[in-house]
Amino acid sequence: MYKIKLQVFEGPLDLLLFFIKRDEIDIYDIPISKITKEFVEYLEFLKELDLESAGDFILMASTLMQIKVRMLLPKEIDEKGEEIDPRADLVNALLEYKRFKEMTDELSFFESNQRKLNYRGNYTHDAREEAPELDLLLKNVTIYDLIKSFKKALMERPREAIHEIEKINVSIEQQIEFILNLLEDNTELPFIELVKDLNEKMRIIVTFIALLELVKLGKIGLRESEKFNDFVIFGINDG
Amino acid sequence: MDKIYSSVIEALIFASDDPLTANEIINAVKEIDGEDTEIKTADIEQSVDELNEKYKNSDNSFRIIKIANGFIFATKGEYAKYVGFLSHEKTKRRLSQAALETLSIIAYKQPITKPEVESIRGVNSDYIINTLLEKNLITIKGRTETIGRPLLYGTTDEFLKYFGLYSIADLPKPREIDEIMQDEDFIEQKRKIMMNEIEEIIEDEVEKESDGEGETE
Amino acid sequence: MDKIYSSVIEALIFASDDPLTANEIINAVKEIDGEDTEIKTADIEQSVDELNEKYKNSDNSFRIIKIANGFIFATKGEYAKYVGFLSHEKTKRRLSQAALETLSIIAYKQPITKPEVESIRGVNSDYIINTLLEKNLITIKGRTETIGRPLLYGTTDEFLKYFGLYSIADLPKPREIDEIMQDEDFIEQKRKIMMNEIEEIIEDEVEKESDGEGETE
Repeated sequence: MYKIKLQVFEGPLDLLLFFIKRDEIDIYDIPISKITKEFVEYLEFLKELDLESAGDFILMASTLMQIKVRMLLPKEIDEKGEEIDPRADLVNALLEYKRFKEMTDELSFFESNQRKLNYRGNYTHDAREEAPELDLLLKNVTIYDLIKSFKKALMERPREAIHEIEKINVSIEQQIEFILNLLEDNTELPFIELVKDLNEKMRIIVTFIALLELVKLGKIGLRESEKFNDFVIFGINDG
Repeated sequence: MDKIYSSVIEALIFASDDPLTANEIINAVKEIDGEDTEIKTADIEQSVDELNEKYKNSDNSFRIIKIANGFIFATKGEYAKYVGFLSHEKTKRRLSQAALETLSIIAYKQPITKPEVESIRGVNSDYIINTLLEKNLITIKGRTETIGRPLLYGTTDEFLKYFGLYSIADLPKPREIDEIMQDEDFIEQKRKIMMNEIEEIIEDEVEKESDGEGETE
Repeated sequence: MDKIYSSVIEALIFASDDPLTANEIINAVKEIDGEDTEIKTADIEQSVDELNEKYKNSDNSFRIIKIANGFIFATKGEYAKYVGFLSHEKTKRRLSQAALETLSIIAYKQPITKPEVESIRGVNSDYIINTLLEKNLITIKGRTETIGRPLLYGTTDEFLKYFGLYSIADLPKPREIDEIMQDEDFIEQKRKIMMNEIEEIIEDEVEKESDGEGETE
């Protein structure tokens, strides 16, 4: 077996190109039997290493063997009456792959050049006037960002899944009663206080909707609380 | 100190993520050009002064300032309006993670109510839903028949246009998402299964092959 | 365009952490100084050229480069070793051969599906495509209309920035197949790569040295 560094080969096409170059083979006249034999030998070696890409090498070995079998059979003829070379597809695949392999070197060159440059590192003291209101727009956000967010949202969602929520028996009417009862004992009630014993998210949400309903009906009022992220509920007497 | 170090000092201060002290500059220069390089703290100070003099004479809109024992570049105050407007624009244009998350939930689960979005996100989403409505990325699609009859939200044509989608059905399916985001182990697993299958095929081939071999060669 | 805008343009580009497009500059200027301000794309280009001329004459260690559809300040290559010593983040790993190979296929054939990439490479590319998505070098661009409607991938602005390209059109064209047949060796290319490798070794050495330094101090 040849002393070939394994990581050199990105895949079966890469390996075939190596054989072709090493043996100065005419790419349009590949000796399939010889190449297949070498390829399969390499494959044995590769299987021992249990390499991630072994499957793709095995697939190529199978293709090579099919070509070999077809080479032994009488020549097939295409619609123009010309002989079909069973190797044609493989040759095209090799050439196409080679085109991009060359570009890999070009990209690597660009990468090297770019790595020598350094951008500015510290923007903290640039004089800038604060601009007013802030809103959001899309820029450079792609579908990938969107689905990543979706996956993250679903994975990190709170324990109460939707099917559980459906089981929670709570209505806005019930929660209206609940709020009004509490307000009979307290003149004022912070929202946090109101929901602190409500365990399910859905119950809190329904309670919140009930609050809004009561505000709409003019039965309660809301005002800001001194505490951050809270507000105070107070009852309004009819008449 | 060699004149050339003026440019090196400039490059170092320019590219540093933190305010750079004279000592750090000296260390870097000595590391690259040898311990015996003649460069002292006073040289750095002098170079920075000279550089600033140069920026002033060339009407450059930036200069080096000294803060917290280090040097950093900063643009001058007279451009604050322009620079401020621009960084404001940039912040505006980056859809925040929270907005993106909300948008993705609405896109996949539409039509969906605000309480449902909130139950997935676990946080109040009023502000974000309003922003998305304002930006015309989502719209009201109707009301549910359930208690309180909450509004239903869905995505707009603007949303499709932005993401280059023909219809909402073009969004990657959950199966595809899993495939794209799966971890290395999973891929490895899948490959091993595939490899076994191909190996069986190939063994058959080799058998057939060796049968035919003897006849022709 | 007034002479004064040259300084504004300089300040704006200097203060931006991302390549700034001519349009963004024009918008900022018009926003601050009024819609009727006379400033066109060609003015920006000209100003940048003049500024760069000035930096060259004053031996500044940085200049404005055109990259990812915009302008950004960057140090000249000759200071890389000094800056690299100070900032280890900047000597981060290069992309693997597999990643570069996959990127070149996607860059030239975009929008392209994963099966198409795999058929050119001859290897399963799940993991590589995941990695490139994660690095924001490629993204999902929609779906094909063919059977199974697979997702389409294309390159991002980050891709342009990573390789120092102004636009995707700046990529050298892959050679035609018959050209590949003519000269197998592609001598010039080999030379370039070899030079890169040598630099790479030097970079590694510098890094190793500086790592060692940290331990002893």
